[in-house]
Amino acid sequence: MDFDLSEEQRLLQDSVAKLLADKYGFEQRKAYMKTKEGWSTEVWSQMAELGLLGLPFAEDEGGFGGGAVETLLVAEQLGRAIALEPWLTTVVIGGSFLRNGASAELRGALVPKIAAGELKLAFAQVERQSRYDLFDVLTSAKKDGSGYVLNGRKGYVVHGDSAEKLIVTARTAGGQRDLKGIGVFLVDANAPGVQRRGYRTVDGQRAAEVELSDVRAEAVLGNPENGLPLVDQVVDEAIAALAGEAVGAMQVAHDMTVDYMKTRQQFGRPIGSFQALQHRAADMLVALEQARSMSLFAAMAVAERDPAERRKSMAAVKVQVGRSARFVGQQSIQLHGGIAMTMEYACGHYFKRLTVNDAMFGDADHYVRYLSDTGGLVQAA
Amino acid sequence: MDFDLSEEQRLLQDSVAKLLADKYGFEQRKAYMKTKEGWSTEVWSQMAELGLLGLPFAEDEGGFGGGAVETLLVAEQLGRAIALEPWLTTVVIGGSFLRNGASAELRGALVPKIAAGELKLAFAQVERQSRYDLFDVLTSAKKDGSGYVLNGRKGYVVHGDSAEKLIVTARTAGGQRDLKGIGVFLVDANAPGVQRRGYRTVDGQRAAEVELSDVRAEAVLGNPENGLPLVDQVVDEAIAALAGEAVGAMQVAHDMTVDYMKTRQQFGRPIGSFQALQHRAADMLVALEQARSMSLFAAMAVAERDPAERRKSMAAVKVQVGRSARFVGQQSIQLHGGIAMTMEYACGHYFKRLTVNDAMFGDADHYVRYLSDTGGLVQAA
Amino acid sequence: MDLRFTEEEIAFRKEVRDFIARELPAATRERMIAGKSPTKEQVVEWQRKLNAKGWAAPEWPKEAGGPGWTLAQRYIFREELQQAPAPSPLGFNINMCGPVIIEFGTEAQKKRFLPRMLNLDDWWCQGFSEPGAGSDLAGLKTRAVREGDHYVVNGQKTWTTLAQHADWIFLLVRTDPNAKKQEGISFLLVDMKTPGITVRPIITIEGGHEVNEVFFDDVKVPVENLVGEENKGWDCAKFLLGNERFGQARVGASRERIRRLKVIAQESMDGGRPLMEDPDFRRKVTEIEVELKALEMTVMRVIATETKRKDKKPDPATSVLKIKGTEIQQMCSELLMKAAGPYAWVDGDPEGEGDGNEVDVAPDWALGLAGIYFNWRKQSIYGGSNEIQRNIMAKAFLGL
Amino acid sequence: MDLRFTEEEIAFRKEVRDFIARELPAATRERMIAGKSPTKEQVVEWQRKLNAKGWAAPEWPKEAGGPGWTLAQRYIFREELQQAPAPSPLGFNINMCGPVIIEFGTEAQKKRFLPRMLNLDDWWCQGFSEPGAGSDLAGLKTRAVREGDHYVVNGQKTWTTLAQHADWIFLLVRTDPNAKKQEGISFLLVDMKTPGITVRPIITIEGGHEVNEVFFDDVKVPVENLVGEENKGWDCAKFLLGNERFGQARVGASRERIRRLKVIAQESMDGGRPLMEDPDFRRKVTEIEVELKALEMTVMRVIATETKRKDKKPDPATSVLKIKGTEIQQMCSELLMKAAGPYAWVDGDPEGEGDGNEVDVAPDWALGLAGIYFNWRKQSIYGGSNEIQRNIMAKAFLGL
Repeated sequence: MDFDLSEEQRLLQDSVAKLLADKYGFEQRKAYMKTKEGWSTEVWSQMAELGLLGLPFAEDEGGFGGGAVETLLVAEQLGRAIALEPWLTTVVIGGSFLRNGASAELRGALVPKIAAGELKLAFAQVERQSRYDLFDVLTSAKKDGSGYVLNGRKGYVVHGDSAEKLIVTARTAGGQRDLKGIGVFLVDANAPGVQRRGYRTVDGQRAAEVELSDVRAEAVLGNPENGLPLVDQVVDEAIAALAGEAVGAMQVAHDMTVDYMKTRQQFGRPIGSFQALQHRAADMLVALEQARSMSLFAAMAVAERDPAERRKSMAAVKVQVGRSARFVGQQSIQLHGGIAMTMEYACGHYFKRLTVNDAMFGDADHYVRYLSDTGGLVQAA
Repeated sequence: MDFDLSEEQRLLQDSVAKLLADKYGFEQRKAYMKTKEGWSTEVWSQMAELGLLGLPFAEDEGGFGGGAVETLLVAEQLGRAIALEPWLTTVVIGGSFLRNGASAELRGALVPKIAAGELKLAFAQVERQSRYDLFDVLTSAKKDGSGYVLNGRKGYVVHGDSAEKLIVTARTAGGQRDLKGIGVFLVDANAPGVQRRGYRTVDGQRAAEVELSDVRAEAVLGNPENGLPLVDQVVDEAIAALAGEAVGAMQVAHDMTVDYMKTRQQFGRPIGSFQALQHRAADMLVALEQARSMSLFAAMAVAERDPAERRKSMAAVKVQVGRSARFVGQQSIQLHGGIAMTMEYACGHYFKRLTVNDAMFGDADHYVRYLSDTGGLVQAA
Repeated sequence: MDLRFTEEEIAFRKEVRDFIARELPAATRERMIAGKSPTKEQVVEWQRKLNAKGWAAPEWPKEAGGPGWTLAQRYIFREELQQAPAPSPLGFNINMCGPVIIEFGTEAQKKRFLPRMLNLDDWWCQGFSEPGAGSDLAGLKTRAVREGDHYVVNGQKTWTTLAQHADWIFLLVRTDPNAKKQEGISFLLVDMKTPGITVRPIITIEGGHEVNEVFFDDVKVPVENLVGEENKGWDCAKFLLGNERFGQARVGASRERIRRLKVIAQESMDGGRPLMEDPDFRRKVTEIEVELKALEMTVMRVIATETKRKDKKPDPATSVLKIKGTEIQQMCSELLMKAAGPYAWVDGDPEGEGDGNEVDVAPDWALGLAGIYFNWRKQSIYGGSNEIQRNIMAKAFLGL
Repeated sequence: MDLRFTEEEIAFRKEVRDFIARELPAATRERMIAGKSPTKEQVVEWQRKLNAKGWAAPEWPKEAGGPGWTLAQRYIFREELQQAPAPSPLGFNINMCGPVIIEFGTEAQKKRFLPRMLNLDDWWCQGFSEPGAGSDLAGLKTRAVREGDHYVVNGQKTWTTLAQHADWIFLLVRTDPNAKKQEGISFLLVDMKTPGITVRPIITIEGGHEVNEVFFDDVKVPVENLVGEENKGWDCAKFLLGNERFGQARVGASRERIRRLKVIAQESMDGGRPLMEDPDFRRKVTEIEVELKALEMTVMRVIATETKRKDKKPDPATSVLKIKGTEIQQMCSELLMKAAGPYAWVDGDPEGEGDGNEVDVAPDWALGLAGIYFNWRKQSIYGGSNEIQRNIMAKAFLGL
């Protein structure tokens, strides 16, 4: 057991922290939200310079060879800033699809662009009926010559409006909820037949509704007849990153709350002197520390070789982090009182981000059910 | 709407309260527990004198014509004393079976004895596999001439060791979990083939495991081919009484806790001056008041004519009262600290009784499921 | 003892329900079903219909323009409005300022203000909270200095709900800076058009504009607009806050939300079937329904007790209603958001004017549900935070 | 950063597990699986087996008779014992009094007491709590007055666990009644056979005899049995309490309970099928499993931090472990009771000697489960109540 960061890891952590300290004050973030992209192209360029965009790719392919721990470190810092850039979609999700599902040739073509900040990816997976089931896919992919033609509609495509390429799940065979027959396709976001309606989400991010009408895919990622294991793998990596992000956001929400409790006066004394509120803050800390433990577990478990075990572990991560995020988020508002209900105060933005973070790729309730149905973590004896 | 008690109701309440104040101190109760019966035959006689044993029967049959409100009032007082006598089994459950399922002739024979304290009844319903499903019955009743012969095994027959007669559910037709084909039978507890093993339960009451080997029933209660509606009705009346009992017990546990908080000194001040503990006591009060409201609702809803609506209402009662009892019980121990963990201190006995009260005829979780499966209380619109 | 409504009460409920069905504009109802606040125009329109019917102020005495209802009738009326859903009579007018004027005001004040309140000719707002005085209301600092036949008011109020619509504001101000905290406070009525008043919107976390800061810069208020005695305004404030007897339970509103929830959970798919068929989701809904049923009974008990009380002291049971009522409403809002899944996260325009953001990117029923969840976190904060309610219970009920 | 165990640690776990499988008496294991405490004889027998192997005191330094393990090894060892389940080394000897003597005792004390502690030749018990001093431990009143080469002790201790088995007791006594609260306290070792000591059982709510009152009436204690300096006993107490670093998490014990729960929920029927197939029951179990996994990781983090710490101060993270560890254990005990249904309510004899009450009236696996639930409510009370832990966190961690 070793929880120490290597010298390189510490450098990475510090460099991200410094970038965000300089560029991601609350007012700066508000300004980024108001731009067309909804995030900062300048910060994005600097993330490229720091190597954050090539992080998970092999060094000989133009990346930095980072693993799950490096991803966790960066995600936690981005969570602290509730940063808006398409890092999760492009680098974590897109990166995992490319590493695990793309040909060396395709990676050779795309990775240098991603690392340089010139290519952004988005994952078009959710459908109106699918909720959190990755295998619930109605969008169709029909073989046409050597390629595939896609038809269907995807929702909540995070950063789908600014991405140059979309990674789309579509059905090559089987019925709506069959596990087999799902393919993953790379699509040019500006290809004929792609219609995107961008919108802002409640946590200040951007997303798009995407309609696909006879869209020709650029490439296939993984096995077009059985792409679900690839999707599962990618989503599990996303869950590990989301856990890191949530821990970063919870930490700031908690710090902010405790600081406020020390300064806010009511009845002639700081509200932090009231025991009932002290205990609430202590319970928030318990929740935060349990979530932090699970984010570390996530960084390890995501490398588990048995996919079924990996899925169960990541389900447990989702449950703990989601439960903690809900409690810390709600209570950070409650302990602040009215001030945290305002758009002008940062705390509410952390609460909103934590709410959405919990539910991305399935909320805690969803994964409790999944874990229950698959036998839980402890064997009967 | 009228929550006021009538003059008669107030007299009834006062007379029970006075009896229990005289006869049911904590030390007296301990002494009763140590007797062979496990409760006080003297108190039982005095309950008869006060008319509590004939309470729910028609006046012209030797009873006092009390209804659900009178039952609630008595049950609440008995709950305050965590009394051990077989009132629920004999008067509430037995009484309901006789009123709703017996011939006038049978009532004529039994009611005066019950009212005089000379006859005690117990309800043999639970089986090893049944848990809380009233219709899950393996015990068999075979037609033999004009009567029935019973075979099977019943568990957790409350006061089954001291009762002179048992009311037994048994299957006349159908499979283990069929809703039809259940009969209700009156059995002499000393009849040949009846074997009883009495034991103490964790809440200080008495119960018995009962084996029936070719036991001839004395009488049939209700329709032997379709007795489940009768059982449902009786159990719903029992649930209303249990709600009253729980409210009485919660009230005392809460009072005891608040009193202790005012006197117990730690760190040079009464523990009741610590805000975190004050808030816990306030939350206990919320739980208690919500349960009290539901006990009043129970007294009304039990008279509902539509059995399906009645069952749903009583399920809601079980859920609220059970949840409140758990919280109030656990927290009354926690706020006391170690002292309430001892057998010599009354609080723990209230906690234990509240725990069992929740689970009798099904715990809160059981009824959440029942209510969910039957569409809940509010119609979609 | 009988918890049931009487025949007369049941008939009254039907009368109210029929009236709402007949008179409530469909657009108002639909907007409220979607979880949005009615527009100012919709509120005014509805209040005037109620006023025409004589139902504008359920709790007012007959001589002041009220309908002369029993507590049970008032409860039935409010519950029917909430579950329709229809706008309630404007609280600032009918439940806050009006009763204070009826209790403490001069005849001239009554004549001048009450009829216009009933008809919503004047929209009132409440100037109590200040940046430094939240849970500790009596810590307020806004000053009013008497100069001749005017007070001159300087200071700042905050969390002023719908001040942007308001014609008048009722204010707590400090008139004696040397008196102890709760003394030296006065209750003033101020025309919002008076020079020196500035209203600045506060945008809440979901993006809505419901509350405001209100600044007072040498605002001149005629002495005749003082309610009650100078320096005795805390009596008015206590009366006003204590007047909130069972309104915060909002049983009808929660019942309406649960109905809505069941509709949405039927539309929304989960695991290949309607969400409403998921046992865990159903369990959560059932648990709220049970709590709500118990709360409804608790309200009835409070009404029954209140009916017999002669004093005007606030009933400590209102703390139970506040805590449970808001917990239930918050749980409803959370389940509604969860039911909508990823489509709840579209950042709609809470004012509902439409900024094009939400066009055709989500099912209609999903829009705005996350925003309502965020917004409703306020419920356990305002009106005396739920922590303050627990303090009150510990002290007033339990003697701790 | 790597959370995984090393190859050596995995090999060590196997060695421990094999040893337990080989050496643990079946009767001891079965008794513990049923949720009962092992008998005194079983504890002694097992402690001696551990001692023979050199594993009697996982945390002691080698020179005092410990095995010289890393923190990770100690954790693995304890976890394996808990989930076997096997008795842990007797805490009073090994984790409480032993370390105090090692840290503060004289050479003579070490030589005299430590080997007998390791082999459980002496069973120790703890004399800290008093009727008036619970959470406020320093409020203790038991007096010790020096007379020549003896102290004379008068007073009362309570909650003295297993004093009925004990040969020795370690005591906090007040030696200077005029000093401030935490000063003037001394740490004494007292032979339980000394005249003037009376042990009176306290029966806990489930009927068990685990704790006692211990009365001291002019009990003479040789001065050589003072540990550390006179009036400096609070240092020993703080050291002892702070020594509890991750034991209260009891991850292995909870894992064993969950395993047991799954077995029972497979045997116990609900709705015509095994309870384990009920979604709501499974959900509850899953939620505990997740909390337990997170707690296990938190323990690992504490171990990793501790390994590098040089000071002996208690780690405030232990409060997290206490709170979560006890919550999880209490939830396990509650679900076990619920799983057994009505058959959990047979009032068994918790000492397991059998009073005939429980013969053939319930399935074996159901017996005693309500009693354990009741008894385990103590977990959030003792060892510094969970409320005290929150106070510690608010102050030590958060600076509130």
